[in-house]
Amino acid sequence: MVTNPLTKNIDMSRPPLDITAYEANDGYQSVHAIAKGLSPEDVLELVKGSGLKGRGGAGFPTGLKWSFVPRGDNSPKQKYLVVNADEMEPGTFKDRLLMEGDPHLMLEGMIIAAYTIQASKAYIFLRGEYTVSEVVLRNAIKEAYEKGYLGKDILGTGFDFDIIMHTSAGRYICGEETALLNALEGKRANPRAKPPFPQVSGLWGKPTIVNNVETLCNLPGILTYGIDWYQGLAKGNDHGTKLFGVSGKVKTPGCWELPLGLPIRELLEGYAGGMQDGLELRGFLPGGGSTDFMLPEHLDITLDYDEIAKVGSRLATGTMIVLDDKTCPVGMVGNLMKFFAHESCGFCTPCRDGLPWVDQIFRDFENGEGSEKDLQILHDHVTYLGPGRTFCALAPGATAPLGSGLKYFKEDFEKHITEKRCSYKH
Amino acid sequence: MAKIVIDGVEHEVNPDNNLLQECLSLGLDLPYFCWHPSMGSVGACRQCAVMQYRDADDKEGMLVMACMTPAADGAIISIEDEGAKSFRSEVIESLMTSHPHDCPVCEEGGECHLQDMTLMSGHNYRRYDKKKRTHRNQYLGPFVNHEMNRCITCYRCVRFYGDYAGGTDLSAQASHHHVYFGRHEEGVLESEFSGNLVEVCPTGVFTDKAFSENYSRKWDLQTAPSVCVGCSVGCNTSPGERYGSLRRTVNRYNSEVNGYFLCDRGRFGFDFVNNSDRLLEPVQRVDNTGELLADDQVKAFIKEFKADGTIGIGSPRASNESNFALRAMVGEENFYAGYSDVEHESMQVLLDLASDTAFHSPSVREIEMADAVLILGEDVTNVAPRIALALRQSVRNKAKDLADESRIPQWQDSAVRELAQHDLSPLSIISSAVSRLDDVASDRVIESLSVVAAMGHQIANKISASAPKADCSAAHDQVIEKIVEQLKAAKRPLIIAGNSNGSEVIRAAANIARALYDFKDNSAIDLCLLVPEVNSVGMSLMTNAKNPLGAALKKLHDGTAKRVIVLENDLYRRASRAKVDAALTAATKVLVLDQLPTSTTANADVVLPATAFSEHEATYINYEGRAQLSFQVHQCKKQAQPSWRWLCDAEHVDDLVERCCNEVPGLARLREVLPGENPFIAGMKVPRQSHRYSGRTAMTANVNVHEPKQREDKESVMSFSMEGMPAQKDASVHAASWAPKWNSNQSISKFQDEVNGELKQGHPGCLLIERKDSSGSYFKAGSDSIEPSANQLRLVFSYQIFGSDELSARSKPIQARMTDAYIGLSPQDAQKRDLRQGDVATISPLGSP
Amino acid sequence: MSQQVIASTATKARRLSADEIVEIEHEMTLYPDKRAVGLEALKIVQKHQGWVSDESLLGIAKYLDIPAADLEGVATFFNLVYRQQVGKNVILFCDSVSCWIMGCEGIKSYIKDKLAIDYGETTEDGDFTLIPVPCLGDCDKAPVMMVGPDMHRNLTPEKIDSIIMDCKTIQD
Amino acid sequence: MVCIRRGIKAGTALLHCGDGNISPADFSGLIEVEKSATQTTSRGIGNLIVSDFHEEEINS
Repeated sequence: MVTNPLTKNIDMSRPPLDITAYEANDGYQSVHAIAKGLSPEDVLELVKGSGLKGRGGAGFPTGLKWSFVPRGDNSPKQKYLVVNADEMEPGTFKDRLLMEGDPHLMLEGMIIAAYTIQASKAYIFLRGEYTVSEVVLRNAIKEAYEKGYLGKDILGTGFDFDIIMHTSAGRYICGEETALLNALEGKRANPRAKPPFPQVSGLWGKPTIVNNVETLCNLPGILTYGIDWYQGLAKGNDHGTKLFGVSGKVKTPGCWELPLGLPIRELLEGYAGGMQDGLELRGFLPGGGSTDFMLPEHLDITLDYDEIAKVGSRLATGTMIVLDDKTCPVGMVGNLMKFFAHESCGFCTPCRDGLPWVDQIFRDFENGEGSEKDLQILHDHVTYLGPGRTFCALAPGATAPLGSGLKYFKEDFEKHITEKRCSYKH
Repeated sequence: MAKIVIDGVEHEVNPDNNLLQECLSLGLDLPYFCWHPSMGSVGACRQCAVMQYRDADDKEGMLVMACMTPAADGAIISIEDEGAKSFRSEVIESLMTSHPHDCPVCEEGGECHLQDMTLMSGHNYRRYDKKKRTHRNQYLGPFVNHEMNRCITCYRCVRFYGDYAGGTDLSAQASHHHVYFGRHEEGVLESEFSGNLVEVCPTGVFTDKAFSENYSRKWDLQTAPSVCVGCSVGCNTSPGERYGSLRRTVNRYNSEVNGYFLCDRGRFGFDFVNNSDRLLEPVQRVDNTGELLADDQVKAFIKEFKADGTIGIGSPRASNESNFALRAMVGEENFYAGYSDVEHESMQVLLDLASDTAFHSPSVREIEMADAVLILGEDVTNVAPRIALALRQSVRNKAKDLADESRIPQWQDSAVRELAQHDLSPLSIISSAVSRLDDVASDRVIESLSVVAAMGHQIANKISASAPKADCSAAHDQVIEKIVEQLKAAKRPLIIAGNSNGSEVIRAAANIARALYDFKDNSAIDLCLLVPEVNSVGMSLMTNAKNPLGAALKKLHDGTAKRVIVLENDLYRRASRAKVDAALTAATKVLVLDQLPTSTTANADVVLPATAFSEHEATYINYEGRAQLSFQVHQCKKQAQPSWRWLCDAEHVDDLVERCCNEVPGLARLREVLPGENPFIAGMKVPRQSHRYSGRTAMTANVNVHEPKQREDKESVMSFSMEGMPAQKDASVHAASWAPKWNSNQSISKFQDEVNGELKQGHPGCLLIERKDSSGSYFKAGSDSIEPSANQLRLVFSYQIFGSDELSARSKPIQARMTDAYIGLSPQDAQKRDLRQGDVATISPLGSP
Repeated sequence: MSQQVIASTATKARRLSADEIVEIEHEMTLYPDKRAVGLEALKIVQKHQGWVSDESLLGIAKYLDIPAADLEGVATFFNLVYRQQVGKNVILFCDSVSCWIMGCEGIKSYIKDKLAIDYGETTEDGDFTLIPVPCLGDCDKAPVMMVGPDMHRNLTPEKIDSIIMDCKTIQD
Repeated sequence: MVCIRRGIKAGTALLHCGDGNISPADFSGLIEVEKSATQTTSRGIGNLIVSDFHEEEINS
């Protein structure tokens, strides 16, 4: 039985499979299954039953998310599916692999999602810099139209479905679901208040579902091989496989499809080959730039949404950034703060005016001008930018590395102040 | 009503509102920036954070933004909670990191909402010692300064200018902490409501440029409740005076009329009072040199006019008191209308319709409730600008219905706009040229005036067969059908017309409203009939229908009348030059009272200086028959007096109002707008100067070092001093909005019974005209007017917001925005006459003028 | 203060080229609202002209009949819309956390010295513009950068030399 | 001063009297318009803000 549904067709040494090769390996079986007689409600039950959680970072159950979309005659006729392919979380490089490696998998997933919520139109919100993904996806879409998987009355199901490619003009905040919708509408990508949720009033005020690339890529497997197969893949209580990545000074950084529930140690020392020679693991961000630091003592925790939450961090995107003992932790957190300050959309006060202050303090620390007063201001900002205080999750995301960095690398910050320099700079 | 607990105290609140609005309505001091009573919530500034508890024993609670949280029944919140207070203080600290702290040189100082909120949040010590971001400013025209460094990025300016007022040339640009608010390139802000940026911006980014040239702090301004004399809407204003010159005008809240906003003509049109040409002494013209007259000479001259053979010409821009004083002096039969004969004829139609039970003349607030609007032949943005701003809110009623269906609270501004997108309530405009409301119009028909009227009659007939038909081409059948359906389906349809181009269109509009009245089983239909000037309605109520201006000029010309008194009126704007010249030269004695020299004062024997709107107490009646009292703000220099004081010996304006109530049937209830029998609190008057007014004793030191005796104001309930019972102690008069901890105009919520509710003191005005005549019937459809031959053109008057109003056209800032007289032509007509854009042309009237 | 009317800086709108219009018209079929087409039009114009000049921006606003101020608000919000002239080859240099750990600071200073430009600047000969960009999503091959549409991975000073050499040869 | 606007119906002329010495009462119903000897005007119509301002295509 298939154990790597997401990457079974992916071999980056060659171009992705064309549609016929894709179909030969169980490709578009789920669409045929739908054509044989799966109603939108059936598919919704299947996805709910599978226990699939969103892979974008929030980890919200996909079936539940879809169920909020108003259905039936009195619901607005036009509904939209939007693919969040704006991968810009620092240290995250999983969606690129899926899109450039096997574009049809995502398209098949999109057809399933759109059919379930009866959305006749979908926009792929692709990162502007992913030029190769754009070419590959446009080609796959053309092939899908030619084979009748897209367009009018797909395989006689009476379901019309068109896909439109939109490349982002570059802004991290577009990864936030509602800011993405504003960007798609050609407006400044400020987030929107929730409620109302996009399922009620999304793209151009119509019911909309925004799903991450990897989430959609899980759907074909669920429909083709069934829930039992899907729930058999994982070891822990989360289901299905997931793309895990490791970047930083490890021997073999990369991205692999592994079952959820795998211990972190196996990912770091097994697949990533452990630390480069002469370097010790100092700490790591398990799920990209918006997650709390974890330490070597946490290596035996399993890669599972709930397990990692227990130690105060988040699995989020599942792409780990490794900090070795020869790299300055203050510099690393400072780099993230510069990123978050620059990528703030400027809508709400704490994030817009708070993060630049934090950023400037880190620059002073790096130039040996750090002070106790500034250190206290950093601590204040960890609570000041916390959840609920800002309009969206960007700044709270920034407080994850900031808060845990201040906690776990307290002595490094003190050394920067006392020695008036960064001791790591060789 | 819902019950919520705030800091342990239970309050009754309206669950349809958010927590911030309810807290303010309860008089609690909760700071905020991006929320605005008229523009709802967006949750950007995070200043109104409060702690919300799940239930009684939830001790920890969670920070929520009061403006984005419904005041749901059973909610438990705390404003004074330490966590909430420290967060609010940190928000201020964040905002101030890029702020220049230039309060001493910033013109917002003393009425700056940021100052107020900073003190209210308790943040006082600056820890920020890094680099501050700076911006370059833009030239934005004569009305508004631009100082972007003071910006706290609360988005209020673009939300007002773009979302609320429909302006298109101001936007938020750039991102993170470099967000910039400006035009895409330097130049004049195009919206007719750009002046409101000065009051909507909570800091000193947008400040009043006209005021900058002659600046004074808010607490040093002497002010009183006043009414704008720019047009017939009657917006309430608070003009500020210092050292004898009017410095600036700000909005004065009136729940029924202007709410929180003014148009730019109202805000900047007062400057004619300071015009150097102001007439300040009585002058006699002896072969075109002017000689000063002593008091006794003036009295003697006026006595001559008391004899028979004297006629008086009133003025639609003068107060009720002055018009009535002239009428009382010359007698009702000798008191003639001050507007053109065309306007006189249309005013008779308006007055009949005003007392007809089939219609209701909607206030500006009621206009905002219309869910289907039809405008016939009137360019509302230029004739009654504030009403155009209201129409931009009425077209959003569809969005509010959609929001209700999706259970999105109406105060959640962005969510409502996002849901509705471009789905607006229907607003149709049938007129002779493109107007400034076209961008929100669902249907737009451009036709000649006679066709506009014919289409109106056609619509009326389609709604109710009893309305007379009109023959008009089938080309418009489709749009007529659509408009008919929209009006029939609407819960509160609104028909708007005006008399800037005669009364044919008004008759058509009335027929449509009457047809709707029949169709909707006799519930009064909103019919808004616009007139151009501040007291057109007031004067028309005093003028005998048989006394148009033309009759007066004829009487002077053929000698049946020897002497004429012209009250604050330039007759050359009212009748043809030939007729006026003939009448004035024929008259043996011409007495003119006015504020500024006009072509009429040039032909007068004696010119008496009349005080301007801010220099006397007066009442005016707006388009809907609402009488409003305007208090005197400051003393006028030299010998200028209110016109009524020259013309009659009434001791006090209130006595004049009494006589007017008794003698003019239409104005019987005018006395209700006066401050009432015992307006004084503990016997004290209401001060025109704030309790921080400075320099009073040294003001005239350049004249005389001794402190002058405080000026007595025997007439009014207000005093020219700081002493007395200020407004916030429930005085009967509310002039400048100030409250402890609330120096900015946001203090208005302390004077309202609830946010957006009625003022606790002060009078929203009193509707004078009783509607008791239910015998009204349909007008006959007018015959098709004369067809122009080949090179003739049908004339339509285009009224401009900057320049068409006589007095505001003499105000410096307005003059910077005025255009020259122009003749608008279609490309084909221009080509036929080989005329290019900007050429100079001569226009000649056809037929007898 | 005298009536200070700054010589009208109203720049003239540029008439869009035929093929720009063809592409914009195509975008109109994909979006129900012309505001969304405005953002697409900015990217189309940049593809043809290399950047979005004031004249181009006004040209788009006029063609699509959307307020120029709003279009400016959108154009200046995003990283990849260039409102100032850029070189023939735009270097998008990733300086996010994974690349930082793998030593992108060194590569950046190498490029700075070699091309004598810093972030946001264009070389004298107009060939290269260096712009920082957030994480380019290729972190297992850090440090990375893009030159125009092409991605360059596992950067070393030597690789920088060859990349710059290749760009120069393509041009001459 | 002539202002050509696409949004005006052919056969109709729109008169704005401004603060010059043109009195609205001097005209009614029908008028004739001819090119006149060039007198200069002070402000011109630069301040006029209308959406249908007819920009002439300066052909030659």
